[in-house]
Amino acid sequence: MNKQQTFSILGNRKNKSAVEEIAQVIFTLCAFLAILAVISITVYMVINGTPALFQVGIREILFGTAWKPTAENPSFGILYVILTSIIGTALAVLLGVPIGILTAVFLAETAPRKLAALVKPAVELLAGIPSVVYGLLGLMILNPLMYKLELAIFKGSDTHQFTGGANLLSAVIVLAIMILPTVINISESAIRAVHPSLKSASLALGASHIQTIFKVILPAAKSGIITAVVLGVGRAIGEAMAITLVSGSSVNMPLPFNSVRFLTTAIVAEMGYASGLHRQVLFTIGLVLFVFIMIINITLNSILKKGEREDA
Amino acid sequence: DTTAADTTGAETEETADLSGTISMAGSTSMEKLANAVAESFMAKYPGVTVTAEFTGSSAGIEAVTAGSVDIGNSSRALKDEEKEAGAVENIVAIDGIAVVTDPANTVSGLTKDQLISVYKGEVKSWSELGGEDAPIVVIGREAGSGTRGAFEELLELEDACAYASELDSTGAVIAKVAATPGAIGYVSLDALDDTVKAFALDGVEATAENIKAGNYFLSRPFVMATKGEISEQSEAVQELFKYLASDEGKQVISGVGLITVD
Amino acid sequence: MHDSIMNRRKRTSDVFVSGLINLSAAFSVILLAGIIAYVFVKGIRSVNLQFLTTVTSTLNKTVGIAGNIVNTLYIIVITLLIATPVGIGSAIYLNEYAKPGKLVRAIEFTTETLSGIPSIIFGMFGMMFFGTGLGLGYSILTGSLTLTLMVLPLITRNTQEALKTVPDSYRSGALGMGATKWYMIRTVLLPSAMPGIITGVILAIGRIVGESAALLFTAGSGYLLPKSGIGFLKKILESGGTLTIQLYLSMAKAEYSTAFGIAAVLLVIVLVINWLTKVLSRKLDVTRAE
Amino acid sequence: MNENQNKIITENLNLYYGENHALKDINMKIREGAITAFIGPSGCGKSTFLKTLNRMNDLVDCVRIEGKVYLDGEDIYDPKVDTTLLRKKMGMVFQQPNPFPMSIYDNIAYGPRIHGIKNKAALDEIVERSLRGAAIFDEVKDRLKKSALGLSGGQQQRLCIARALAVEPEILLMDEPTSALDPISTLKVEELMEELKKDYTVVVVTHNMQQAARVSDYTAFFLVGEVIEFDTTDNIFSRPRDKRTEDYITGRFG
Amino acid sequence: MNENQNKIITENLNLYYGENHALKDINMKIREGAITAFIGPSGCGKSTFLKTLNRMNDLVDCVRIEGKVYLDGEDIYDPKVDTTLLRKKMGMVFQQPNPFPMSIYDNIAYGPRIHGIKNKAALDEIVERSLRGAAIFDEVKDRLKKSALGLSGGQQQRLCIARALAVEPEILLMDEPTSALDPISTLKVEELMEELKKDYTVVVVTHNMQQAARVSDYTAFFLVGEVIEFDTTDNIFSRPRDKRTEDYITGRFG
Ligand SMILES: Nc1ncnc2c1ncn2[C@@H]1O[C@H](COP(=O)(O)OP(=O)(O)OP(=O)(O)O)[C@@H](O)[C@H]1O
Ligand SMILES: Nc1ncnc2c1ncn2[C@@H]1O[C@H](COP(=O)(O)OP(=O)(O)OP(=O)(O)O)[C@@H](O)[C@H]1O
Ligand SMILES: [Mg+2]
Ligand SMILES: [Mg+2]
Ligand SMILES: O=P([O-])([O-])[O-]
Repeated sequence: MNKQQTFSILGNRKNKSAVEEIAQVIFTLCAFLAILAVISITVYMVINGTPALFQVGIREILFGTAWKPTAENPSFGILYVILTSIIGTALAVLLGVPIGILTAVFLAETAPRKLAALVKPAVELLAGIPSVVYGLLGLMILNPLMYKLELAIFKGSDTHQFTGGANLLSAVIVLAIMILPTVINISESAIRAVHPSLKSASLALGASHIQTIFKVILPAAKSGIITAVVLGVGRAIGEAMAITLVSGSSVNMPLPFNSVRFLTTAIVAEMGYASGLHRQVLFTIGLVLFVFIMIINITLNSILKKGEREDA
Repeated sequence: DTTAADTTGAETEETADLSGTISMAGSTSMEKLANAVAESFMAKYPGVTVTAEFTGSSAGIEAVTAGSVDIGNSSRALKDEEKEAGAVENIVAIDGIAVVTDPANTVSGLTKDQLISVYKGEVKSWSELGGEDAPIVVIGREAGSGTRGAFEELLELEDACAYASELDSTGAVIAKVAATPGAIGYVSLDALDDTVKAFALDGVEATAENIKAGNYFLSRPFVMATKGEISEQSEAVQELFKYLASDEGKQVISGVGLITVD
Repeated sequence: MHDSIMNRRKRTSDVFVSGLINLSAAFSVILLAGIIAYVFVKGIRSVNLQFLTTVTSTLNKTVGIAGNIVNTLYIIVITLLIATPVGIGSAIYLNEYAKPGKLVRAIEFTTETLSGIPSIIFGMFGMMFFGTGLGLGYSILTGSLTLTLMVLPLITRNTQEALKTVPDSYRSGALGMGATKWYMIRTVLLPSAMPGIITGVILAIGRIVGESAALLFTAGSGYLLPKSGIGFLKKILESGGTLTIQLYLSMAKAEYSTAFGIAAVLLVIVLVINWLTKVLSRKLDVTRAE
Repeated sequence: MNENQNKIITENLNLYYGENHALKDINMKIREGAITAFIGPSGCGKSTFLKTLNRMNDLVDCVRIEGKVYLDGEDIYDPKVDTTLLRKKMGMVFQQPNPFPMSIYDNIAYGPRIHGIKNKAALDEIVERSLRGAAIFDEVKDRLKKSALGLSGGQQQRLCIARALAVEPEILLMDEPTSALDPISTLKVEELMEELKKDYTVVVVTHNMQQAARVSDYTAFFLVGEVIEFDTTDNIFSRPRDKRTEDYITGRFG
Repeated sequence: MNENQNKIITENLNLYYGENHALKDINMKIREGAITAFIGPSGCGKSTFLKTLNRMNDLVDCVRIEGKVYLDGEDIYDPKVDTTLLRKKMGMVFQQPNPFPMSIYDNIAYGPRIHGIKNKAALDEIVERSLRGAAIFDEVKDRLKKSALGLSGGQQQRLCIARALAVEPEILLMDEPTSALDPISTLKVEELMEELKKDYTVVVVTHNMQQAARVSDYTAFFLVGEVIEFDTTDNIFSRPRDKRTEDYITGRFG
């Protein structure tokens, strides 16, 4: 063997790492693009959303309950809308996330291989159905069913306003269905990424498959599942087109059988036709929604990710 | 003022010459009209490109006053502050508003007063209107909708309606009414289909003829707003408005189920 | 001491939880099969050659969505061409370059925030920033840039999660042989993270295809076919409504058969694109040994 | 305990990974209360055979198994078998250490908790006893609540031994349990095996001939999926009947 | 090659994992063209020390290093150092086999490709030579295009050795390269080390005292982060100066 000349480890560093440096710069730029986008959107929201707050009054907007934007004496109270968004989103997430995660478990762990191979593309397909279609289906199928229920429950009631089944419950169900693909897909790939040796270790100790899933696999996939939940919640909060159609979209207290309006629907429904102060208030609603999302993210981050940091 | 021969001659000349683009943005309800006008106008003047976006009336008017489009489509009359901002209201067509219910409803006509009390929430059951004992589900459009604006204005119901459901498009109202027993809603006349049943109001059927004759009282204007008077616009835009006022243009307008203005 | 192993009884909690899993799965599966079937059944009648190959003519009273199909493909491709590299790049930065700490958490946080902003706000912002600000007007490019912001979180977070699950021993293995970091990322990490990246991309495709509010204000609603030749490139700077925009407009006019026809076509397109994405990724996957 | 009783019996056991015929016609009787060692060159099927005994191969996709495996006279591939009971009975230590991504304490307590032990004091006691059993207690007693992933290679392997001991199996299957251990820890683990032998049946895969000779009562020599010779360790090492066995143990192989 | 030249010199090397002081004041001179063995009980810092030599510890988050490490007289912790060049010079085989999730061929070709070899024929030749060098060629020659993850534990470890050889480093750092190997393969790897010694400097961590005695020229004995004794292997095994070294190599430790 012919020994190669010993070379210095300090040598020709520059040209070699040019590619490296460029790669790193590019990746850094990419990451900061996200921040830049959020900052510009934030600035945009604040610039457009704050004037109305002062013009109408913070209390009138945030704690008022009457939404009459086009009246002679307009009032812009969105308390009910805020409450609806909080309650509606929370319920949808409580319903959709467990079903989504359990379905992901089914696909990744317990389903027969062939069935999983069939269902997976279908779930992915579900993610591509426009929300208007979900809304339309809700309007044509879910609402009439709800109306039957409504008629049965409020039979003979004088005070109840019949909504034809367009109510908070319908919106919650549609939202829950809409976040399913996000939650299922992301959770499933997180579960599949767990190293098989962990599963072997658990099974070899005499744990059942179910115990292994819940005590080892899901905790090991936790980070990915949290991402699934966060993105799912984001989807639920941000969705508008579908629930505009099924929730009734009238401003009311968020009770199960009331026709209700969410923050997003408040914006979407009227943005195209609103003008002047009305339009500015819609931007204020956008701002409220934005703050709302921030709060939810901060909460989710601190609740869900706390455990993660403690483990380390 | 010109002879037939002259017109033809002028037209061929213009057809060859006229070029440029015309951009419109605005009302979703005016989609059919805008696309029909664009298509026929472009067929006539191949050198011109007409584009239409459907972002909502206010967004359209804002775009035209901001100068980013040539024409802002609005399915409602312009507001004073919009006019102050420089938008000029050019009414190009009239749309009727039909009041609809599900086909199974035994009630087939309403008086104006009945309609008002239904929408105010004073009458809650069809039995009070001579129908079956079923709750009335009151459907309307979102605040700011041209249809809703016209409906409430004509019935003097501004902000007095007790809606059970406020939907954001004509199609949604029709679907909802069709799927909900005992529902009542109002929709643009040109979108009416047989999944729902239109009420006769004060004994008058909702038809283009009746509106034109002034017998049917629910209608609203379709506006193509410009920034400044038509005469200040580009040659192509001026020609478009001339076209809309011509017989050929009027045929296009009535072809999509709208009523022409005279 | 030897108790029999022939005692196949199930722990009640296991039975209960399996039941829940199966119930959830059945719910999801039936629901999704139902929705897909419903859309197809309602839509298939409107789909014919004319529907697929021509554009709507209000004058001739014919309906066709060829222009919208082309626009949809434009927007998917352009958005993914921008969002995928940027999303993966930012995930790589966060996972492989940045020191874990406040900055990383800040970026993760903003990324997640981005995912919760309603699309209408993206739409207004995109119109203002790309459309008016950069002067791109109503165009496919404006729409794609706006959607890029919307789908970035999906791709970034999924890639990041996938990178997290790649065992460190792969990293030390490659670096220990003198691989530069970028080389190691390219040849070992990215291929191992491919399934996660694909999940992100597929969700992004879903989001792009299903979007209406954001596109209405940015990409507009043009439905004509691009002119051939240079017009094919110029189309990027022209207004173009996706299938979903057209679906929304049709629905607003109460033309349900057209709306469902479009939905059915959309489903087929999504199915094909998802499949293509997987095939493509398998081609790119250098780690695949037969 | 009956030293002469057969704890595990395999009959004409064949295993295929897809096309690859990895185990060929294995007939083996493993004695209760004894230590049986498997030796043989790398890739000859030792791990594979070990995994068929507690049905861990069920997890591998393309695997096909023919033949019978009896544990205490019961066919473990019978559809009626509860694999969790089977695996509780047959503890296993894998060739590559695979601690769970949790604290050291939770790693050990995992098995007992699975099998229903909730009591804190009882768990504490099991954890300490198991860790001592695997000769690692002193090294980790101050960091029981820290992640098990921060341990050195050898520490991880002993942790996995401790984890297997914590469920008190009847049989312990060990796949090269001391390959990453220093002589002292190895000695401790070997002593532990001797200890366990009193109550348990131990099967151990090892590359260390001396270890096999030192600790085991019976030795099986594997070669490309076949058991070439299976006998008392004494016989295998002093009077091998097969030329290949002799070559292998004297290092003259290949 | 100058046998008496020092290839690697460490001066007062200290390393901390957070609070844990894992290496204490290590001063060591590693001779060029010799085999140096590190022995010591599990968790004493052998792997950690090995990793500081090619800066693999840079990857660990909470690690802090003080002191100097010179390679051919150049400080490897100098900011100007190109770690990829450093690591090309210092091949490494890890304690736990870590094949990449690609084909066997691509695993071996990985290093050469990094360093610019594109030519198919040249790669083929390197792959075969490296696999032969690690005594695994015959076992895998028919499945070079198959995934490396389907190999048995010992096969994986030899694959990793082959992978390290393929980049032709000047120094080979091996962390228990034979722990999962049968005696035959072990012997082959040991012969390989002897062979390599002619051109390369080899540093090997081992738990196998016999192995250290057999193959190495110098031996360092580690204990809880300290180097207790570092000398020629001869001296360490026949005339240890420190009581603890003696206890350890005679197995009387602990
Ligand atoms: N990444 C890490 N983080 C924290 N502590 C670590 C880490 N790696 C090793 N240690 C600790 O540093 C000490 C030395 O570990 P090292 O891996 O160097 O031991 P070793 O001598 O190689 O042992 P073995 O022979 O068991 O592999 C041990 O106490 C170990 O727990
Ligand atoms: N999951 C698998 N898929 C395909 N082939 C496999 C798989 N596991 C093992 N094999 C093959 O089966 C044969 C036996 O492997 P096994 O792991 O049982 O060997 P071993 O005797 O334990 O070797 P070592 O001492 O190196 O661990 C080998 O040729 C191996 O490559
Ligand atoms: Mg093995
Ligand atoms: Mg080590
Ligand atoms: O015409 P509108 O859609 O505004 O009712």
